[in-house]
Amino acid sequence: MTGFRLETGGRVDRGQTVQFSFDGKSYQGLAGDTLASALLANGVMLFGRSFKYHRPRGVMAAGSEEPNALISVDRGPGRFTPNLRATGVEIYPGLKAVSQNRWPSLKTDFGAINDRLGMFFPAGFYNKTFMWPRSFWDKVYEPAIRKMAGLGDAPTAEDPDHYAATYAHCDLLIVGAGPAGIDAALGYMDTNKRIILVDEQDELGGGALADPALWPWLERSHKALIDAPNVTILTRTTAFGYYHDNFIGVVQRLTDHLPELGDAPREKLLRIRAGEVVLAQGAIERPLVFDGNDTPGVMLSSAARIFANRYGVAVGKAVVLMASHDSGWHDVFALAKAGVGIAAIIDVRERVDSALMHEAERLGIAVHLNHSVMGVTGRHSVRAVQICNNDDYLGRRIDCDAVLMAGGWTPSVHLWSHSKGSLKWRDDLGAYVPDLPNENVVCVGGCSGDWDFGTGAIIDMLPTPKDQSRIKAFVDFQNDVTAKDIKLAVREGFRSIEHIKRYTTNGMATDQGKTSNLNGLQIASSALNKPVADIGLTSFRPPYTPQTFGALAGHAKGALFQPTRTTNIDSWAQAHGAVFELVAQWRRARYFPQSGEDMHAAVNRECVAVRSSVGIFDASTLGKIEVVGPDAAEFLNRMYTNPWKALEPGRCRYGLLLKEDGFITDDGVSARLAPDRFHLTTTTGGAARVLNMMEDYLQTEWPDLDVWLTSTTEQYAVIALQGPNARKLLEPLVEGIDLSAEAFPHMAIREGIICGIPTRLFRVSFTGELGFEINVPTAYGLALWQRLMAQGAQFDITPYGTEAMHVLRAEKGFIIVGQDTDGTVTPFDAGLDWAVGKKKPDFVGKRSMARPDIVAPGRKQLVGLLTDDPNVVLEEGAQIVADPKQPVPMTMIGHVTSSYWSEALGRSIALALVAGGHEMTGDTLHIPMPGKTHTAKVSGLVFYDPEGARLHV
Amino acid sequence: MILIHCPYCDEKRPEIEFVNAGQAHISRPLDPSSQTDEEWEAYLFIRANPRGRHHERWRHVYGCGRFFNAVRDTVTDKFETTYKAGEPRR
Amino acid sequence: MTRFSAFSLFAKALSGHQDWPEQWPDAAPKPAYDAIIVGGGGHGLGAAYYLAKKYGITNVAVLEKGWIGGGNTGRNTTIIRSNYLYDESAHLYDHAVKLWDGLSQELNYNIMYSKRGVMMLAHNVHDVQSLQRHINANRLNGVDNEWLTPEQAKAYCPPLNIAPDARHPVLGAALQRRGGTARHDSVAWGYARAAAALGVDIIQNCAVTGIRRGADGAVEGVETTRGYIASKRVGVSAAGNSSVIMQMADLDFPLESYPLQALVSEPIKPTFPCVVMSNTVHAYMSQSDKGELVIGAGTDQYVSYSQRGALHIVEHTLAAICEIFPIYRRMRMLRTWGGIVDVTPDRSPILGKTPVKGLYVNCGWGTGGFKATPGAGDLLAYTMAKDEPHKINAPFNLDRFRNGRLIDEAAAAAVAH
Amino acid sequence: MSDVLIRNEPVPETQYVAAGVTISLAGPMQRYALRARRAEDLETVFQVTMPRKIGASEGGIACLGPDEWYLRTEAGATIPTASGLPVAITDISDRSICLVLEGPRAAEILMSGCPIDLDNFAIGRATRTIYETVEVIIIREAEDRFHVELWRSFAAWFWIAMTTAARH
Repeated sequence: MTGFRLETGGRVDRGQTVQFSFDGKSYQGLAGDTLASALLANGVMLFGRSFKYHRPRGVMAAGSEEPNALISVDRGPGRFTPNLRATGVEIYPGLKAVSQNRWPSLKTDFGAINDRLGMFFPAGFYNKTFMWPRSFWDKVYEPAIRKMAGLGDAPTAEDPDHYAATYAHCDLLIVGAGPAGIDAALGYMDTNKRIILVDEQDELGGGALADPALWPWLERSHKALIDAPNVTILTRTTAFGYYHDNFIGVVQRLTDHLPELGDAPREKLLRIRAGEVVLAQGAIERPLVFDGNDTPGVMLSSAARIFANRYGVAVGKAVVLMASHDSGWHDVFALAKAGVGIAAIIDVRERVDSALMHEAERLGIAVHLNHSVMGVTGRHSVRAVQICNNDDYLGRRIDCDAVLMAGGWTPSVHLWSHSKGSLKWRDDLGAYVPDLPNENVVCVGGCSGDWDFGTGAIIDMLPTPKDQSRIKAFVDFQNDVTAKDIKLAVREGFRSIEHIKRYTTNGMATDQGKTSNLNGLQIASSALNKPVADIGLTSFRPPYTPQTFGALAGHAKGALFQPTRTTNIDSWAQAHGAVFELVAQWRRARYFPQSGEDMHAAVNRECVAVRSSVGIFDASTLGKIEVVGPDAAEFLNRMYTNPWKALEPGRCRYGLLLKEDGFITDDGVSARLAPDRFHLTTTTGGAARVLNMMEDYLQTEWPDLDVWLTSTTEQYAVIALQGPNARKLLEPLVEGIDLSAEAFPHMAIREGIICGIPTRLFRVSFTGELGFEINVPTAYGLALWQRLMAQGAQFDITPYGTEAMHVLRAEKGFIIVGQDTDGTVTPFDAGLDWAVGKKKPDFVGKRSMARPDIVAPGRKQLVGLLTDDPNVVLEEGAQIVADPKQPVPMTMIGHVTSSYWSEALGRSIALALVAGGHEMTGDTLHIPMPGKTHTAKVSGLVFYDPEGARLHV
Repeated sequence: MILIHCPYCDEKRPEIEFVNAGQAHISRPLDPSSQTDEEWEAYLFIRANPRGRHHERWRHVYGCGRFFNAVRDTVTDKFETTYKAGEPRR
Repeated sequence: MTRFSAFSLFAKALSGHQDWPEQWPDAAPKPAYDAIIVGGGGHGLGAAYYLAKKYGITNVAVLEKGWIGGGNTGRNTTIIRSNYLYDESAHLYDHAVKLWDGLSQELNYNIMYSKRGVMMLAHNVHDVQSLQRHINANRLNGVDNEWLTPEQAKAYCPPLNIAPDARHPVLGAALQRRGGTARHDSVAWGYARAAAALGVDIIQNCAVTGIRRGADGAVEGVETTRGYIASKRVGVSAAGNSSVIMQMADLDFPLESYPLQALVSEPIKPTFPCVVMSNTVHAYMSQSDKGELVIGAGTDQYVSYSQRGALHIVEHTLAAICEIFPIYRRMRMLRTWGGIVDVTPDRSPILGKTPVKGLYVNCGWGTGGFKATPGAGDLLAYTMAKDEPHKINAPFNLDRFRNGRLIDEAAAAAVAH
Repeated sequence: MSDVLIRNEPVPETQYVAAGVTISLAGPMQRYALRARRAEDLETVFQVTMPRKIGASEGGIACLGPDEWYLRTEAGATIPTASGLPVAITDISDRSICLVLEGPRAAEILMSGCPIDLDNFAIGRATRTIYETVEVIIIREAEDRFHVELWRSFAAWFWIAMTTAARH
């Protein structure tokens, strides 16, 4: 054979060679190779370095349980992927793989000093030191520890790939397409069930792929399943988590194996709801625990068989088997047949099935029963093993270049356990197997403990004459957890298996204990001298194998991450240079800067325009609810703090909504259109919350009321025209509505036509100026806005944004719920007593306002604040104190909720919540800021046109 | 994502169509003003939070829009039953 | 207690680490104790330690139904900070942060408190107002917290995406430099070891099944799966299971328990220097000493004790993480898990006396309990020792739900208008 | 003066075509939320039979809840008033737009973010449900044609979601 590639055999395409590189060196493999099989074929044994001791490591397994051979793949900018298993990376022309956790190179790694000093780094060592001198922790110890941490390098650029996601439904989901899974699929193929069959490998077959005798059956079955219309086959697809009610998380890998990426998503998340689930995940072979069992070239015997029969690769030219289980013998016989040289079979058992002995004899393989490997010669690759007799420890050396471990099998019960199915311990298998299901699911084949691998002895570690406190016999290979670490944990009082796991980190590596948990349990069991079943088992958690963040995020990226809601007029604002702000899910124009204007200048100009002529504002985002039915007024009367029954059709009223705890949750102006019909408005952020709250009371507390709620937020585009010229601008555009002050007073609503479109026209004002809010069917919002802009040119109509709106309302002392209130403010605190119906026996939140602390003095109350220096605009959120001289921690009596420069007043204004504020008018308060303490006087809430003359024109 | 049987739609629908609305069968006192502070506290805040059989409310907000009641085991997360608002406690 | 130090480690190494003693003995219950702590998490073990260390009550048992530190202590994302808005909260959490500092030396157990800084992101105008309010309040309370511009935030945490066209652009951040992380298991083990050394019995696999009270209604002891244990002082620190224990004393509590999930990535070389939280996008993340990205996910919407969460919660969390830190889109999720968080109506804890004489409670920490571990332990110990709350935990009483003096940090963050 | 204003739609009015599916905006129509304790009252008002089973739809009226129906009819049609009966009739014509997904992949594309089993969703059936985080009403008009009603402000986002799913 050439290198380690066998002359014949395997499923690789010998006609198609593939060029790839590892650590910069170029290699040749065959189509169908994994990085592991291709490198082994090239005689490469050294793949990586372990986490803690930086020990040289090779390939231990052939599948997703591989703990050692972790590498990074670099596909160019943003496409660097660390910690991939060489056994799962399919090679393609140009594949660039690099090793990890070593410096300067894989062969000579300075980190390996940790291995020499290993005796000083037992489990939990970091708890015991790095404490003195104290200052060294932050500056010296921790930075050093962190430098050592981690395996692969972190990605440094944004991933250009995209990921897809979908929901899927089926009657039967089969996880694992080995013989058991395929048999299940064939069995149900002729029913009318919708079947999905998933397997993590690149082709169906599982264990059968390493058994040429089964290939004809495999081909036939594969074809039958492909032809079945009700069967969907998904390869390179991992079922990673089993959630409530047969909801399975699955990820399909679509492009990583392709030389050219194209436009396809890299991976796709399938969220599958299955009627019934068949788990056929197979079993994982268990390594044996002995000194040097991590030397490159020491691997699972089943893996060697897979490399030979599936990939046509010999893992060595003189191979030794160390077995405690029959299955290893069968593997070795298969290897011998495939042309791999076998140096010896060593079995820890005193006797084995005679058939095995005869076959070994027939193949001329030397057998050493009742023997164990006590040591391995070679650092970067195996050169020989020392074996010894288990009774007299007499030893001998056997030259070899690979050691196979056959320590028995562990059923893959991961998904079964995610689903909360129970497990039972089987002494004969030395493993946990599925017991009672918690969902509609069955386990078949290897993962149910049902296999024909033969029998074996269950041992914690191989007998050895060596001082066990001096040897390195690995249990968790990646995390460098040795048998003596587990014994140390037990010695130090860690008895629960969860404690042992956390103290030693056994089973916490990227393979999540697939090859280490059971050996760890056995060793703990002997150390504690308790049966394994009495120690418990660490819980299995999703994912079964690591899954890409991007795949779990799915489409939710960039523009699709979360919806940004936009109004019908948004495109105009965008085109006219608006600066936007995000409010709840909405995007709103904050201000419209003209050339050279900053926010301050733009907002001043917008405010002046509203006060002097007319401004136009997109208020479409305000929540709207249509309340209809004979009991509409009664319902609102129970929900809102103020009375509603007497409100006449055609009139509006400010409504204040509390939560049952008595604190303000929303407000808005609402109109009565007819005796049985109201048009409510809510805050932009509150719309959904308020509707849900009202539905809750309506459906569960007052189901007797004949009233129904419909969200009309998006039925209407709302344009606010505010300013002394608003009426003049509007008059010529409106039909069927008399806009005169007498016919259409402040806080009224009229229905009519504007520019040929039906409108609900409100005469309301959030600015203190003569104002209208025009509601039209949403699709006409933009066109109406453009008509108003054209028509308004004569008045220098000025679009204004949310910032100017905030200033204008603050000048009038109108609150903004969520800014001037914070979920702990009552109507009285906010100075809104006038909005509370004194005579009403009940409304939502009323009773809570009578609680002791709510009626107690000293509550924070909303007041106006005028800085002594009119040019100082306080910071919103600034804290207020009575005595600025006091030491820190200071007693804070309140904070600034709103603060602006008021161009109309030529000075700054602010609103603040201040303890006992309503009794402090005229008092001077202090606002200590870094560098300077500001002073301000408490004032009323209304700064501009207190008598409201400008409204009623 | 659990499946929830909506008693109005009479079918099992995925959890994200629903919002949980807290403990069931806590009805608002007919005359809150007559409540003592303790009684009012109990209505507002005190919850059974049982480990096991739990009466709770759900709203099929992205479906028929109805609030309804359910009995669910809080250890297994499995539903025992769901029933319409206003029906007696089960 | 064998003193831990580089020297003892070296000395023991020479003898192959054969003679390390148990870090704490696995005690069997005695018939009676001066004080019993129900719940062997960080809070409960801390309370036992401080009872013995500061308040002279050493005849103490900690009863844990499973293994110590196995609840939320061992399931959280280990974030430590104290930049809370209200005075009551700021004083409570800062009391804890002061104790975190130097805790390794006090316990002679390295709990790996890493002052990496906790950065909270502002994504809209309202967030900015809210964080500014926090910063100003913290400054006057003597709690460090400073404002960073987007550029400063990026300089402090390079993986952060501050592109102005992001769906949730970063408008700035509040940074508490003393904030950070600690090794959660070590906190439980360190307190257990130090408490045991002072005479405290750590009793595992001992579930409380009942609370026995005398004619006057006062606590006399607890029934457990390992028999009756007498004590006139019982402190309950049982997190998600608090309601269940309290009902044994016929007390209904203002609590609901929800599943909270968290997850870690595969370990990678150092890439993420601090802790970042975003309440608007609902994500928080740090990198552990081992190299894993540690990510907090959201809570499910329903009451559950299953310690099991839904996939869509994890999907939303990772979508958020990938938005704020796009370079991690190719990273891989290694492990997810769930805890049970007990949440009060105002999302602030309950720490103090109960209507039952001799029964004390520490619960309702929601998703934020780990950061308070030393403080909560100390204050529960104080309250049990003096039969009255310390002034720091006095506001976190049960009465507030009756009289309306709630401490609602979340409400203060308020809603977008 | 009554110059007629033109409508402004949130998504392209030209059809999007991908393998196995086309996505297009349905023309303007009138939409009404009809609510009543007793379907009979609405039948009196509208002089039609209201579908009784939640999810059923006939004659442009879909039953979405025990007391809720969703009426879709051509623009300009006259809608009766409650005439004193305890019913609620609310105009929501412009609240939503309707996207039409047509082709063998229509169901698959909706299921990219909609968790219900649209393969087992009878022709003529209508339901309110959710796509990712956005409320939608899905009506199966034919084996390979779905109508998706969603609120306008989400339409731009939803259009990208649909076309992205269709592209993959």
